[in-house]
Amino acid sequence: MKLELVDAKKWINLFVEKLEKNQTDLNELDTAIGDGDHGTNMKRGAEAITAAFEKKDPENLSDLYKATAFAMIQKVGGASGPLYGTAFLDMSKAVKTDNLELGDLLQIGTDGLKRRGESDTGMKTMIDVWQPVSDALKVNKFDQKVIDNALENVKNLVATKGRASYLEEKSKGHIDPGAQSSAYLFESLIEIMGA
Amino acid sequence: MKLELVDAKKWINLFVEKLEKNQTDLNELDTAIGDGDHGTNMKRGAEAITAAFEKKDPENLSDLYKATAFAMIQKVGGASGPLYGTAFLDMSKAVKTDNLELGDLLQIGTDGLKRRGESDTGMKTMIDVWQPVSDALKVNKFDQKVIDNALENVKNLVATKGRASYLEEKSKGHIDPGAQSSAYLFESLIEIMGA
Amino acid sequence: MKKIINNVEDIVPEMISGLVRTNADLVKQIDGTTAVVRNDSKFKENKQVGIVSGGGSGHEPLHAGYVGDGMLSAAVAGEVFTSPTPDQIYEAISAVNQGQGVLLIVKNYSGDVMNFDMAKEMAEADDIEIKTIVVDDDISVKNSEFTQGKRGVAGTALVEKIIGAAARSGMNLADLAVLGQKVIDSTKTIGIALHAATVPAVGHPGFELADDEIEYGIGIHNERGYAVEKIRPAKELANELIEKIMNEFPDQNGDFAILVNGMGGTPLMEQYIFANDVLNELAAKKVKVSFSKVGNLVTSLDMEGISLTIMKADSAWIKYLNEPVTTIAW
Amino acid sequence: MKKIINNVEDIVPEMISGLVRTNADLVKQIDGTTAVVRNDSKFKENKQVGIVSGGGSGHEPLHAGYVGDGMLSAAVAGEVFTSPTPDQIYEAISAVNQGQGVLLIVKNYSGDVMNFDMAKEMAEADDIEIKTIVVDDDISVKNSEFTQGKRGVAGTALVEKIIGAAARSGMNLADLAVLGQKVIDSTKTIGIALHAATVPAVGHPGFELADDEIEYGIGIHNERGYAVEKIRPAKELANELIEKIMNEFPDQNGDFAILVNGMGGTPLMEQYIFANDVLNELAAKKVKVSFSKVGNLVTSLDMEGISLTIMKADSAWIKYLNEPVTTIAW
Ligand SMILES: Nc1ncnc2c1ncn2[C@@H]1O[C@H](COP(=O)(O)OP(=O)(O)O)[C@@H](O)[C@H]1O
Ligand SMILES: Nc1ncnc2c1ncn2[C@@H]1O[C@H](COP(=O)(O)OP(=O)(O)O)[C@@H](O)[C@H]1O
Ligand SMILES: [Mg+2]
Ligand SMILES: [Mg+2]
Ligand SMILES: [Mg+2]
Ligand SMILES: [Mg+2]
Repeated sequence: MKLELVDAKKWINLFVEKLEKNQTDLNELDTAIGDGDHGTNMKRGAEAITAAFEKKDPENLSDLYKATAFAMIQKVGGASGPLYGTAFLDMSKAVKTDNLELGDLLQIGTDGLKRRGESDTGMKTMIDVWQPVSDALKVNKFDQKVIDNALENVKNLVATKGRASYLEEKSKGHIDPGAQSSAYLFESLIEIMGA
Repeated sequence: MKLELVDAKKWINLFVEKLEKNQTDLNELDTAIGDGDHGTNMKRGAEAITAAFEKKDPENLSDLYKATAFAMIQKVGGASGPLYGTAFLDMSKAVKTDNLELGDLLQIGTDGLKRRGESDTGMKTMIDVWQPVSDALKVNKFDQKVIDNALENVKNLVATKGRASYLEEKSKGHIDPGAQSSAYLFESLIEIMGA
Repeated sequence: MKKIINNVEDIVPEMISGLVRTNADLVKQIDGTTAVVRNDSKFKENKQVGIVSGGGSGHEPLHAGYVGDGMLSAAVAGEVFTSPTPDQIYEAISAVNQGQGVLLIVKNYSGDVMNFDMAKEMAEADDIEIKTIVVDDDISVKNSEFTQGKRGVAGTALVEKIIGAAARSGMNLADLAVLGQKVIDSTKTIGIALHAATVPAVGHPGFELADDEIEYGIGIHNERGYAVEKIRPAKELANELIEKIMNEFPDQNGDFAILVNGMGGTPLMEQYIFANDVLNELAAKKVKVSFSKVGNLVTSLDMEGISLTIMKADSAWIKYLNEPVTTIAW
Repeated sequence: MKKIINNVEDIVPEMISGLVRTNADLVKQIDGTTAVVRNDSKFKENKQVGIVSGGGSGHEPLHAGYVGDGMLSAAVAGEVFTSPTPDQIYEAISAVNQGQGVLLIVKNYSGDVMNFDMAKEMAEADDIEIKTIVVDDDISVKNSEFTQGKRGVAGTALVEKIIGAAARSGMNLADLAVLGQKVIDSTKTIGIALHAATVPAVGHPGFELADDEIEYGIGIHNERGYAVEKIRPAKELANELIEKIMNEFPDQNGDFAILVNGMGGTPLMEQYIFANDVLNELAAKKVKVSFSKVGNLVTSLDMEGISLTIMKADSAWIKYLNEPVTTIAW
């Protein structure tokens, strides 16, 4: 399945809504195994995305993802800013000429995360949500369960990248904040796909 | 009545004991309306007096009061060091040639306090204990009641000297720490006189 | 109480030892005392009036942090919140006297005043000429001839800076005392606390404030202030303190100097935010700020809080405030 | 949570505004950013390699407090505990480049590394030569090729001092990067916390410790450490940290530099007591301390705690560490 401009815009807007609603929860997750700012960071990104869309309504998919990427890169900072920013920037470049199947598009985003973060699955980061979601989409088996399983899996991992890695074994048992914000991204996608 | 060397030594030693026992209580009184160190200060003075007596057992009244004064001046600091120090130094000078009636002796000490502190009765300080005790001794009416009344009176005063004066009206209702340590001094005297 | 200390009785000597050992090029300890005296090469070469200050410990970097070329000649540290004893002060006076007399900078507390007075009498017996200035910048306390008067608080650092620079420039003792009094008369401070300090020997905070309360007008020894109120945004706090302080200056033309001072437990971040609000409000009032300083200059152990000092300064004082010094902490 | 702030979102811009307005002779803000750049007269005259650092706010005086002659050329402040964005870093790089390239001093956090990397790519597109050194002095975290590696903490201040002095002396970019890496490899830090910091947007401390507990091995962003234990006397704490750190140095001859760093809520008094114990223990171990520094250099908001940094230094580095600088806070 491919996402066209109207739905993709709804997708990002839903994501923005969820980020604004869950700032405190994301901060608390990050307080437990990080530095307590992931919710504040993503909220700042969400506001920047809204502002960008208001300033100039994206006219095509590539612009939409690019505006999302730039908002993240320029206003978020921290680890999540360059990560989300790179994922969406790579996705923006990929749809410049032709739209892509969602699974392939998100794989490009996931690869962007891996490149920027010098990281991979199993390190207890947002990648552990992006990769299974991309995989599931590729075989048309994407639903809430995929996200739930991914989060459950992330919870049991020991972090080796990002701030939570300093906790070593003690990072186990906590949901990674970036994984959770990515879960919001893909729950928004389910809502769009269902509709 | 006059105090001779043996009893005077017992007097000061008893005072020292009380100071060591009541450090925390004096600190708490000072925490309420001052800076929380009067107990620690007097404890340091008490230890210095003991050390001085051990180093050289005072051979006459004047030496006894002088050693007490020097211990206070050199080891206490704060307001109480120079105050107690001056009182005992003046008392030491006064008994250099002849011993004095206790009421007259303590009046000399009280006058020393007033001079050093540029203060007088009614300002919610140790003077409000020294002066009534001196007065009572002069007319042979000194007992625990005099001390209790003095403390009760001090409690109701508004401080105009010392740290408690910054509290203005709010200093009312609290016992002045220096008044309490002076009460220990004169309760020690009662114990000696009774014996 | 959690503190990084050993025995409570050893706090001051160990602190002074740590300070002099990590700054041996600048200061040295006077044997057998907790007094600290200049140890830089210029000290013996350039003769000047000696400047000695001191007081209870717990206000670091005051005073030892201000010993050095262009500021204090020596500083005497008493026990925590307790004036040092006369013999220690006397030693410091003797160590810095270069024949041109010594000025004592004393904060207005009965203990400090009395102990410095006794030390002065001792030094005068050695024919050392001594003058004393008593800093009483805290306007949260009412003044009166019949009371202890106002306290000396954060403004002391500014007084020490100006006097230190003037002394280095060669000003004589009598003129320094006159200048010092003028500076003190032009210096006004108020502080607020979010959380009281814990005196180590006491083991608990000097007073309790609710989670949303602050105390206005506190002293630097946990002395309570004039009002407890709900905390408000930094800019409202700044406006409130400015209002109170500027009332004390009938003439608001000309140069002013400001000091935003952290009480020990308040991060620099908050001090700069507060300073920004202070500058906004003073600009709105058309007050000309010609010198400003922000930091933990005169603290109160681990107290969380801040104080604002405003000084009506003439241009010579601004120059003295700006002159470079070689101290640990200015 | 009680803090002297206005809106949580305005903390960083207001803090930077307060800092530059109270230090206008030293630094200025780059328009539209929270980056701070040298504003002293020497800056334009003496051309040198630009030195840029930065990171999340909440560690003041790091980094803006170290901008000035002999230390950083510019510092970029992110949100609280959040790396600044690439465009801000890029602006700072552009502002300080004098044709001899720019060295980036980055603390080892994934956010900082990524954002500085992106800024580097942007600046390289302008043909500015860029090198990066990544400080990772916190030995409380295990290192491995497969993990994030060690964190950059208080040692960063010493790295900035040495690199800043070397850059002022005319060292070129390539040599500065080599020197920086050598210094980093020789710098080891561990910190302890008595009380966690409160991130303003979170509103409560990052973790809770009982009244008699401390946490060993904390980071400067409330990252928890490797052990929670009962508090002990300062000298035992010092010995424990020294033990851990000195294990990292196979060769214990020659010069060492130390930094006793307060985390923001710990009074100088305790820092000096701890420093005294550190010097005692190092003397007992016959370690030669040729440079020492004590103070709130790299903080963590209002965290109560302390860190110890030990650097095996050669004599040139000691000279660099001792050279005078004109900054707000060194
Ligand atoms: N190297 C990395 N690779 C992939 N994801 C990472 C990496 N480092 C951090 N992350 C993700 O970023 C999230 C943290 O984001 P955030 O809290 O906003 O930034 P910071 O860690 O700088 O405070 C983590 O929960 C994790 O999912
Ligand atoms: N000017 C003064 N005249 C008389 N007594 C004073 C004066 N100032 C202080 N005191 C006495 O000293 C006591 C405080 O002593 P202490 O706590 O040891 O010193 P400090 O006030 O310097 O902390 C007060 O309770 C009061 O009795
Ligand atoms: Mg975070
Ligand atoms: Mg007291
Ligand atoms: Mg006291
Ligand atoms: Mg962060």
